[in-house]
Amino acid sequence: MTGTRWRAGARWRAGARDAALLAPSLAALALLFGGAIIGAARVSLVPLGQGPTLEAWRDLFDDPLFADAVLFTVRTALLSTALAALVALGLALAVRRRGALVRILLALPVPVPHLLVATVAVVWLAPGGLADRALGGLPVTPVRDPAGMGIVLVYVYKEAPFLLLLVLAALGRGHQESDEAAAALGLTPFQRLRWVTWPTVRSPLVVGSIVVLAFALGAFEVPLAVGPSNPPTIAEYAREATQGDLVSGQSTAAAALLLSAVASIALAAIAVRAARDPQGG
Amino acid sequence: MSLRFLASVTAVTLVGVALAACGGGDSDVGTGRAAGKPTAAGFAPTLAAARGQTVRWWMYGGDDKVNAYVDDTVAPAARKLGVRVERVPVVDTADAVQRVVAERRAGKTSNGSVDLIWINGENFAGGKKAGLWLKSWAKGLPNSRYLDPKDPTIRTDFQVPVEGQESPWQRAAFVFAHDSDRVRTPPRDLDGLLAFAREHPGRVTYPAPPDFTGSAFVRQVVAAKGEDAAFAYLRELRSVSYRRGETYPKSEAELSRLFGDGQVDFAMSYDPAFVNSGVRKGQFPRTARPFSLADGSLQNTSFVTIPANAAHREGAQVIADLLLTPRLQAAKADPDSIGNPTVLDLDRLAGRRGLFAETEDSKYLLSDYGRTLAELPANRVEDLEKRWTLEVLRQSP
Amino acid sequence: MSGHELDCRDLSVSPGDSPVLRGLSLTVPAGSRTALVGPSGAGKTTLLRAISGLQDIDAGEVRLGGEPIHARAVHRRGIAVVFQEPRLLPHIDVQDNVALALRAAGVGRRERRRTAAAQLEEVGLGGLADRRVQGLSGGEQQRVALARALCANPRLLLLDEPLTALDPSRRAALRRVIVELQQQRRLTTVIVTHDRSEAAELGQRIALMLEGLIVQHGEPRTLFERPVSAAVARFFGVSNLIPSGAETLAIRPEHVRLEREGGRRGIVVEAVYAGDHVRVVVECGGQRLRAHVPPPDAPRVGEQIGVILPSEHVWPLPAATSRPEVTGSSAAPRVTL
Amino acid sequence: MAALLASAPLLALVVRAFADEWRAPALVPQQLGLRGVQIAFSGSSAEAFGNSLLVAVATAMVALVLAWPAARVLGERRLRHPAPVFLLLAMPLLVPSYAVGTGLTEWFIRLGLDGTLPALVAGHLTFVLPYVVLVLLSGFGPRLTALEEVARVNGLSPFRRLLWVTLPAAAPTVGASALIGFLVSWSDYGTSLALGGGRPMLPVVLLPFVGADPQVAATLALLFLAPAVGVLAAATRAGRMPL
Repeated sequence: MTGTRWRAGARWRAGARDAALLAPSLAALALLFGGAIIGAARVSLVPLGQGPTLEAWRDLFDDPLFADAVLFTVRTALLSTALAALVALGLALAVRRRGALVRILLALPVPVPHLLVATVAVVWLAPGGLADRALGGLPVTPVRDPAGMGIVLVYVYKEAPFLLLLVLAALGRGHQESDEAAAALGLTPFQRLRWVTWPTVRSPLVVGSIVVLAFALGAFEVPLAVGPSNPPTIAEYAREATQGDLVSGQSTAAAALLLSAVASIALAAIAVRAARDPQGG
Repeated sequence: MSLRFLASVTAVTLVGVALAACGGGDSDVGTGRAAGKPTAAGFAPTLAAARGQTVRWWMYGGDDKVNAYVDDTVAPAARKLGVRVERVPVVDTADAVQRVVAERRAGKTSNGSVDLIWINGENFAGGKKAGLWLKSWAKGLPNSRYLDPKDPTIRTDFQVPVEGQESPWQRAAFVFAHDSDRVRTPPRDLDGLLAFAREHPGRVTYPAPPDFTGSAFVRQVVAAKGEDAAFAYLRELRSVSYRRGETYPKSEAELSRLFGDGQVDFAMSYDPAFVNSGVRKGQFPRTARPFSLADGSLQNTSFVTIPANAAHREGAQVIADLLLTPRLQAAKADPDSIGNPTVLDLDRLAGRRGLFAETEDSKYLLSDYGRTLAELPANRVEDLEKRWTLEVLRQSP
Repeated sequence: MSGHELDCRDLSVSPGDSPVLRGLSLTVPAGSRTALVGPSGAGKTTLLRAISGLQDIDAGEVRLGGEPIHARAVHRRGIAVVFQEPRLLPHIDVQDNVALALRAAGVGRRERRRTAAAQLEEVGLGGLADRRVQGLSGGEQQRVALARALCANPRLLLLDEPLTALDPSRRAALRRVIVELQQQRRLTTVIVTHDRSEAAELGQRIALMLEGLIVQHGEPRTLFERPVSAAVARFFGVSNLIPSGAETLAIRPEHVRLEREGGRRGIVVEAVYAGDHVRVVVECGGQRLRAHVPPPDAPRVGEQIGVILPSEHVWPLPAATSRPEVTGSSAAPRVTL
Repeated sequence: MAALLASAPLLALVVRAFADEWRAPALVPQQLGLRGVQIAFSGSSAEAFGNSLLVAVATAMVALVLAWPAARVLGERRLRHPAPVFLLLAMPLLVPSYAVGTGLTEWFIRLGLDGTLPALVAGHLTFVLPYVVLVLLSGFGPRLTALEEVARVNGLSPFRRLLWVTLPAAAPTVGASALIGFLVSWSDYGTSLALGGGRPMLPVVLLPFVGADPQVAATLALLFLAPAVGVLAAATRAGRMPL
């Protein structure tokens, strides 16, 4: 009797201790992030010098350009993420037994800010850029391409190495052993890929892809540098709104950004559910 | 606030005009007609209060020559007056205005972090409407006596009365560029430009509004042809323009790069000296030349304004006044510097007119911009941009 | 179901540049069980990996049931391997792990489950089919790994120190399971171990591997009592190597008899109680001889005692062994009998 | 090959930085020169470099301290329902940084914090903290717990345990998470502009030149890459993957 009570007490104490350990970072995040969201919501609902109004939200939903922007943003973001994940997976399988040098070279784009990668993309791929000069003409022009190929290209170049690192990290832990065991049992390379490698990398790949997707949905630097002039991405739309009308523009921008944030979080929740274990196998 | 004011008033009554001589490093400041509206004595308290202040001047930061002018010419002159200038580079003037709006929203009515903004057009008009700017200060600047108060581009900004809420410092005129090696005679007017584009499909484009320059190009067409005719013209231009009008450069800088790399035949800018700086940056070929269209050129002035909550409003006024001194205006007009025409009225300069003598002649600068097209009212700008997006850009094939 | 003969000929393998197998040959008759023993670093695991195809070979050939298989991909060799660590897939449950090979072969789900359940029963894990792998103990996991290997219905079963990570009682139990199942199925099996007595229990035959070569392959008793070299003798615990003229005589310590009277007289210099026997060292004519005697009969240190070497247990090592670098480092006491 | 493909584009930046004139169709610059360097090092760039460095280092350090206990709990999988915690952690990563900057500015102005270094550190923390926690937690787990138990039974005080056992054992992940944190802060434009109140920060100084002046942009970009490349090179020398 006292034993169970003691155990319950111990469990409670351990829980309280864990909560205390989590508290500093979670409190800091809740404060900063929550404050930011509340602040953005306030901006969207209360334009400068006016009372609360839903005008900004109404404007947003009435604007055909915003609908274009949402479609375009979702399409490029999904495509970028899927391609980056595929490239990362392919590279991971190709270099998993290679040395540190190859890995470091492949990881090089990871610490490079997006803006710089976009700048470099312009230097190389724009009409009149280095590739154009070297080849005497490009078969396709990804920079400012109306389909957004330039955006996709930059994101794949930038994010595939990031996902590659996650995948390689997952493959480092006992994967080779499991793979050998499966091979010895008579699994073909393709079966091993499906039943051994894929389950190992699925969680980190999905979690990483969510981060990539969310970033691609919300960033404006890359579309600004290589995206088409129409349609804009959501973040670009927001930025342009703030450059238009001073008072209502900020509210419209905040509303657009909030909507994109909610969409990202919803997508992430769906993806995590699909991947089951967010902590990784 | 009131304390500081009291202190400066006391300083003035004690030392009187002697203080004006303190600013004597630059003899333009504080001298002048005692009888006119802006007087040295009237400005003396401001000068006194400005001493020791650091003015944070938020301005577009992508032009090295403008940056160098502020850092190497304005800042040393200001230092002699006891004022430090700190440039805050922004990508777009709207970023600076947003900052002021955020402070207003947060109820910060004094000690704001923006002291001075390089501004004009919609940004100024929007801020004026929202009451963001310090009122009536520009009229009191001693050097404003060199301005022509009847000049519409000085009196109004995109047809919005300035009312002393901003002070001019740069001239803007819409100018095109061509490579004289490639296109010997540039188009005469807008119709000529369209004809050229038809003859050379894919060689003409302009930045997409709401880029400042692209928006100005659209206004240039609207001012020359009337709104509906202008949009018919732009739709016609679309099908023969660069990449069949599917996409446009996002900024003037991008158009300049395309022009420099020979991808299109014309560049354009609201900065009359842009060919000069393009060649200097190595971005344009040395054979690049400016030209204007016979339909006329949009012209306006760009200003500096002081937010009502600026922490260093006196220092900011001193800088605004400094920018109007003939010496600094002349230095700015030098093609080796910004190469920007002065905002001052040369007829009012008397003896100092000679400062501007040698700046007239450069193959990279136009001496005449043709007929002046007045800027449209600021509140029409956003509507035009929106209409362009919907009718020209979005309807692309 | 019955196994095939494994035949390795002149295998040379150099994983990571330095040679580990140097022309090794080994034949395991169909349906038999060979325990592969040797000290750490001898190349036992490398040999298993070469046979299974996880390690490329530089030269030589591997035949299974007469067919050369060394050029085949790992999964086409019909070999199953149980590793030192269980290597189970963490994301699927126990029965799916067991039935992995069946799934690879395209066997239907129902059939897979049935076979896996039967196989789990055989390794003594009847009720655990639906459990997650992480919850199992080390011994249970290793049994699952064994069941998984058997489920593949291999032509050859390779076990790489499958018992090392287990405690003694689980070890014995799993050992019994392995032997029983092997006998039932007459599966050709190679079991790697570094423990000589475990090898004796597990293997119908033992192959001793030293420095990349099989130095002796035969029935356990032969290796224990009739070693072909001093090195083999030492590995199997023949601690008495007595030079005698041109040859060396070997006798196991448990065959050395100590008598209160008679025999060659010597002084007991060491007597250590080791549970089931007492290890006694007798100094005898300048030689040290080791004997294992039952605890009740153990002499005391300092006691004078007689040593008898029964001639039927004295084994003259063949002269001029093939591995001088092994025999050359002899530290055997010099005895003149 | 793929590795070369990944690194080659960046090398063009070096050439671009030292090309005073490089117009199409020339494959090599028409004229090399130091115009970019001169302009990049004039004005407030040096101050911006210092400010950015200071803020990034401070942010990474604060984030490490805050993240450490949380990463422990999560890394050792002590929670029965970790999903909500992970969701909260991930949220700032899922939201446009531009939105966070916009939303925070007003509060910081109200508190009178805007334009100060602590404000910048706090703003950057919104994005840096989640990254640091998520990277750091991979360093904790049974292996580290086992080592700490060894230290414990050997009578090391908690402080010495941390200093002699935990930190050295977790060093690679601590290093990696600090690096990630540093880089996220180092390259953040949105919050630096929104909360900086005009304080020069490197991304803010750099952005206007991107597009407008490729040479200056490339020069500043190289400056911008310097710490990242430095850390990567040091890690390579130490023979360890930092990421």
